[in-house]
Amino acid sequence: MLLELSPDQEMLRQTTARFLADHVPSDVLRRLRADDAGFDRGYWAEGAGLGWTSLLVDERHGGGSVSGTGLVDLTVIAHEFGAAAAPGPLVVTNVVAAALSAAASADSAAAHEEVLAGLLSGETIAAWCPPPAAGGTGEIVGTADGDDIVLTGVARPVEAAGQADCFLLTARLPEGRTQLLVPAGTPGVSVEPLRSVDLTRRLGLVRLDAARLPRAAAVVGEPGTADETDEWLRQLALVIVCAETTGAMQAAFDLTVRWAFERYSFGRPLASYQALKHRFADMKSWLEATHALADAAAAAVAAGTPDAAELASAAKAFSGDYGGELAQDCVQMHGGIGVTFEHDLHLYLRRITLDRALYGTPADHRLRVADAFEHSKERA
Amino acid sequence: MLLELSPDQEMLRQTTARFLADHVPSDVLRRLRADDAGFDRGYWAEGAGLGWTSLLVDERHGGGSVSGTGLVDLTVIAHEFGAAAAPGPLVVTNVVAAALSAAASADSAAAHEEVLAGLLSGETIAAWCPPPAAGGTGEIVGTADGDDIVLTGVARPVEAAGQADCFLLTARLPEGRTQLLVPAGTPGVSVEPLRSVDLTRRLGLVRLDAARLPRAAAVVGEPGTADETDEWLRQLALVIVCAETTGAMQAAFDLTVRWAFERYSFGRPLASYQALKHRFADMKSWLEATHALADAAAAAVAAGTPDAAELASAAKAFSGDYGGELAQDCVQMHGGIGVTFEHDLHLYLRRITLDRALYGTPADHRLRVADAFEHSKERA
Amino acid sequence: MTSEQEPRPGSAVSAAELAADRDLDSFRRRARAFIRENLRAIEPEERFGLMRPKLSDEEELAAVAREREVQRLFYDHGFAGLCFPEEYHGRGLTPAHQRVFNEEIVGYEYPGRLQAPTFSPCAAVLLECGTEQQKRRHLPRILRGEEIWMQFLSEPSGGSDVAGALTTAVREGDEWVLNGSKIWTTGAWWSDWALCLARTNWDVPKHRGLTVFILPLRAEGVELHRIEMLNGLKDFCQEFLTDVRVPDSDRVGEVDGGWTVGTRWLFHERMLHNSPFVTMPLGTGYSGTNPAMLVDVARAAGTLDNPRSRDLIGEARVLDLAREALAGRIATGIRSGRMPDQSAAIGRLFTGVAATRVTTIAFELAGATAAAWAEGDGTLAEIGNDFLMRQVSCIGGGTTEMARNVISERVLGMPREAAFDRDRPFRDVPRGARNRL
Amino acid sequence: MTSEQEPRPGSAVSAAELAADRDLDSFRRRARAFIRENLRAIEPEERFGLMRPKLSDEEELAAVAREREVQRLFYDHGFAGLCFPEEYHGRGLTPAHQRVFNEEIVGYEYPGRLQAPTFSPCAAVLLECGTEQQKRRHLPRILRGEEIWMQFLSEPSGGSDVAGALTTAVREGDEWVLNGSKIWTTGAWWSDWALCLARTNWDVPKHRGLTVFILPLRAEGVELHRIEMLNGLKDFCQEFLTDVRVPDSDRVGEVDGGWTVGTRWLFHERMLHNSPFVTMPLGTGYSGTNPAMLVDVARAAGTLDNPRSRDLIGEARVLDLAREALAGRIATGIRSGRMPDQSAAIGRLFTGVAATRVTTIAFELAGATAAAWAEGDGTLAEIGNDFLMRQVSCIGGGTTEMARNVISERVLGMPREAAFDRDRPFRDVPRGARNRL
Repeated sequence: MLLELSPDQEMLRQTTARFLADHVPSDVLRRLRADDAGFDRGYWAEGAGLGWTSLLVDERHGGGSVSGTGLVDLTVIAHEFGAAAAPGPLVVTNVVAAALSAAASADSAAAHEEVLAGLLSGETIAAWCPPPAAGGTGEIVGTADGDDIVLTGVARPVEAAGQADCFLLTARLPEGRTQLLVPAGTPGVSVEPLRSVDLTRRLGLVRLDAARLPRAAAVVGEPGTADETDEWLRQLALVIVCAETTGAMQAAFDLTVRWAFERYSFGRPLASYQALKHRFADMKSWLEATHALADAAAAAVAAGTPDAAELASAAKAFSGDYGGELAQDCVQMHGGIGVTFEHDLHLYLRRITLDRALYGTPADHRLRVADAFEHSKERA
Repeated sequence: MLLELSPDQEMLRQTTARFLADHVPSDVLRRLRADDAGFDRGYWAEGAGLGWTSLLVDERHGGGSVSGTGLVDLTVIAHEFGAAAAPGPLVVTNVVAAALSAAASADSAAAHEEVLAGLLSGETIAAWCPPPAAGGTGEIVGTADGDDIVLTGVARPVEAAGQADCFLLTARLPEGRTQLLVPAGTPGVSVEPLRSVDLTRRLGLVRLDAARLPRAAAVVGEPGTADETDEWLRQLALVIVCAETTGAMQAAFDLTVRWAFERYSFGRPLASYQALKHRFADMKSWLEATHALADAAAAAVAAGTPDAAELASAAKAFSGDYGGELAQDCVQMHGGIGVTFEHDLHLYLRRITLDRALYGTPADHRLRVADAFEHSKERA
Repeated sequence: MTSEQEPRPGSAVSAAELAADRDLDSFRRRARAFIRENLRAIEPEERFGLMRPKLSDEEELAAVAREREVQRLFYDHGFAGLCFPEEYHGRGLTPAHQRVFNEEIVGYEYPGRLQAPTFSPCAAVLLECGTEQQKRRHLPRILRGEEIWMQFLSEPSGGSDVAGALTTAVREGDEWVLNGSKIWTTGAWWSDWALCLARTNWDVPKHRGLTVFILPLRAEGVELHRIEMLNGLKDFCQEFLTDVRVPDSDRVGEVDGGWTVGTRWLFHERMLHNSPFVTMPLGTGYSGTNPAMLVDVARAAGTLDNPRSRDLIGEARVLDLAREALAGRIATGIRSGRMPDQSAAIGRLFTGVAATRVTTIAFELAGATAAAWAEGDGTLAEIGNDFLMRQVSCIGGGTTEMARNVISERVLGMPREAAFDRDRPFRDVPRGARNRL
Repeated sequence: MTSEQEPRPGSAVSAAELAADRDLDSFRRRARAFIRENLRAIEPEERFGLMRPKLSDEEELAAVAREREVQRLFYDHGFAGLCFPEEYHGRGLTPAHQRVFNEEIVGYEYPGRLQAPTFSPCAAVLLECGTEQQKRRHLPRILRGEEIWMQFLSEPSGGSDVAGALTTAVREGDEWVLNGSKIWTTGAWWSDWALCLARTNWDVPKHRGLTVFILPLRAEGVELHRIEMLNGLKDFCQEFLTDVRVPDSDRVGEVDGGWTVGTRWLFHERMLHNSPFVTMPLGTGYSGTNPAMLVDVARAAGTLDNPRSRDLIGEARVLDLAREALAGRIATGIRSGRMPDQSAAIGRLFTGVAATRVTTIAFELAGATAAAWAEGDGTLAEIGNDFLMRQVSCIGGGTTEMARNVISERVLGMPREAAFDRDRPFRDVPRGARNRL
């Protein structure tokens, strides 16, 4: 997270942090593992009132940022989500809201204003089905049948698939890859739940089995242009996820530093052992580097600079690998207590581990970085 | 190296260790960087008298082991070579001697007994040109012309190429891949020196440009059977190199432990700092694991067990990677002095670094291990 | 009950056969025949002990019961306690015999739950430090699978500092009254006895005020709580001791001399995988991911032919071969005296670090599916949870940090860490906010 | 000589132009024009400073001469000492100006040998701690490229313990007599002056008996020895001081108050890459392998399309981007006070570790050729020697171990290491066999 927030950003951060501390403290999170949805819709609607879903939406459609750069504002919220291991479909609703807002601004899909309004109010949950280029697997093919489109295929993993009222997905249509908004209740659409390492975040496999829907209502944006939009949405998702991972890393680190001061062994606090001190120093360097890279990626994606894709992938690769190592080092510092269900540490470890896998693993993103790097080097 | 040597092995070890300490102490090694050969032929002949080249040679041909397992005896010498960063073509002369001895035993190449005798006395230097499967690059093709064979191709890197009186190489002949002994003076044979990270060990590229030699004198072993022999020689080379790396690791480690006790910082010996103590503990675990794996590989290759190839590759991969890390950690413990030319540490770092690259890098050998492992798993 | 009335070891076998066991080859033949006839062959997958919640409580209890049966079979056929003295119903054979048996049992069921900590460290400690009466009472029963023991060593306050025990024993006449809490006992809920380290003197430095007791797990005042791990595993327990009364005859070693016992205790704990008292198929005793699984994982992920996958698989296999070779070297070295006893910590360190790396490699190979999987994902399922549990390999059985201390200080002889609990009465040692009971 | 007689900064430019420099945009335009007109554009390969012996002594001296020229050009055009006060012939501008200049100079030659340690820490220390006379005498000359400074800090006995200096200064009237040895001065053989930390009192704890002096490198009694590194590099020097006499007017700070100066000295040393006093193209100041080279290495090795190679290249590039982003974050944080000054150690640690990793990746990608190469192997040549020198990134400019100490103790506030040299007279501090002079 940025070292210096504007007063408005700081207020946004504090409001969200307090709300999460009040509504989803760690004992609530532990109970939510048994909850089918992993979160309460009332909680989500209240959070939406705090701005959780409006920052990537144009003011004309009811959204708005606090700093002028909504994506950076959103990273502040995502950071607090990570720091609280908070439940809720933050990434996917914001990605869908961004897509619908952009499409509505282009005047091509006024039909989705109602969904967009629902996302803003928190009453509607939308799930984004990441295409393979964004770390999803499976492909969806659509055929035209009169005024309808008939979709077949699968997408996984999809965050909040079982809770979503509608899905934003990309299908290969005769006119090219096109984004579509698919109501969850559409006949032929089904969701198979996946198991995950996270306690509260639910994922699913979305299956479309000759699901038929009216073209006019379904298409988002210009047909055949999904490649470009997908890339933009992918970068948005990466930025939000990286901010969340950073928050979870920060919380795990802070928790473990406190432990090291308070826990005594052989008459001395753990924090006095040089071997552990040096590992804390390493962790601190990874943590600050993750903050820095995540912020650099957010700024680049928000500004649409040429290095945005490379920085977003670098941030995802770095936070995924070093986030995992940091969280595991925190476990090691705690000893056995750190892997018990009653301890809070695994809440962050889980979040970091799931985030690492979503929208491309570190290995996937290292390849993207290598491609981008080779390409930019050849051009230079 | 084995924890328990037989009295004969211990005497072999001590004799070699003392000889090396007397003849090639570190200031001599430093001076040898300017020596074209990297070693003195008189030194080599004296060493051969101590048994350096006879352990893989059958008694019938003038060789013999001290323990009944010559390869294991040879690892004792190789370990001392590593521990002294000693010069001399230990790997290649022994590989060639083993090949000639085996061939002579099979009664197919009595013509090479003179060369073998020269290797045993140390008066002859032979270089082995490892085929691509053993980490070499380049290929050699031979055509038949009457009673002659005409060879064209290159081999690199070849240890002691510039110093060798003859080369053992594998050429693709019409009747299949065949091992040949090629005198260095043969017209059409030339050596281009390579630069290397080692101070005393010289490598070269051997080029054969329509080099013509009489078939009867050249062929080693049964024509067309080189694949099998190459694999055996490859394993021998790996075992010797791993033992040498282990010796160099041991010497670098011992040197650095002593330094840690003697060097004071902030009024305390380095050895009293927990962060450093823990790194010494890690190093010790890598060092002992390298000893263990190198010994396991030597025993397996000597016995020709089915896991010999996998163990030899595992030992090479492990000693290459962890040897490098150990040596670099030793440098770090020393600080700037550890990378000066006047210090001894780089002698071991160099030897480990060169050994790591010869006869297959760790990455090459991990692939071999993966192949062997998958294969053995599928059979199970 | 005296040992006279008890069943004799090897009663199912002729005296001549037992006598022939001295010869290793003949012992091997007899062991092989026994194993093939009596024990169930297991699948390769069962051999590696990933720390996953695999069994229901009922299944777990059934498994324990079967293991007690198998141990009894060992006893009746003269394969229990090969290196225990005959006077305690062991066989009085050599470590080489145990090694032969461990070689032969590879691929077959074995009573794994009864080996550690029952045979080592508990039985080993009893044998070394127990009274004659204690040995005659417990060792034969342990050898027959009738007693499963726990070690009451770690405490919630203690972490790596086992000698900093806060559990207190106060003498009342011929009895001792114990109060406190112990933790990280694996399977205490189906076990019988415990070896318990307690503080009997708070007015001396910590190592000089400890005493060891024998404790029945079902004694009054022992309250047992099963700890849930993050992956749902409930193998570990915590015990709360409230006025538990133990007769002085169940004391092991001298009053306040518990650390003399404790030193041997920790030695036997570290020697586990090389102990002559432990039956364990050769090459097991490693709780990490089986490298053999990695080939299946990469295949399921569709990347088995990718050079990066093969590099990772090769790396894991190399680590596994190194771990195995190193264990052999250390065992040989300690046996011959060429390496100090404390060298066992080298193997512990290497194994812990290698296991976390192999677990991470499995996680890498599984790709995104590691973190979110469908029931039908086969070998890819649960790998994410293995990753969450990864550090257990570097924590359980003494942390890798403690191993590094031991290696640097006891093996390499480097100066010991400053400790603020060495030369002052234990009650004055700083304990910090998190070390209260 | 007084500053009145000296050439004025910016003499080649009109006063109006200089005045317009306050505005950042206008400054940027002027800087860009100056740079394109006067400086040589460099190849991307030249931008990364691999520690290889590239130049002969003659070439090195020519390069130093050219850098002095360039620095003088800076001075004459008003680009030298942007953040130094005008009274010492600096420009009195802001750190933002230095940053703009550092952005604009990317891709062009710059006087790199004159920046560290001359501008930071030496000139920065003089500015903060020097007398008015010292500042007026030296700072303008430094800004004009006439004086190149060294730091006489490390000693052969000292390692990371710079305050444990054994070099002694004894007062004789108005002079000080220095004896001892300093080491790791880069390029002392073509330099002019040194800032020297010396012990003036052996009877107080070490930090309280130090004093800082200004020393001409060509003074009588200074014997200079060039150290050969394992790869043949002879940039570093060691100096032997024998009865070197320095007037008391060349003392910096109080007698025995050298550690007050030393603390700022070390701060400026760590701030190097973020210092407002240093001209350095943005993104340089990193002595490791250039990740851009890796693509060429993999291509030359024939494995550019191998997924494992691409994974390694991606890893290196990610580390490099992280290093850059982190440097920016730390600079911002320290500037705004959100991070303590000591946070510079975080960047130092990360950079060192990342650099060794990137060097190792180059070595991996080069395969067997890394260790034995032909003259014609192009980019694959010498990579083995880079690997041998790998740790320099974690040693030079303060080891990563010291950085870890600083981060844990000064940034995270963890308890400091026990030191046996803190509260006793320095002459009684244990020094060990290897710390004698």
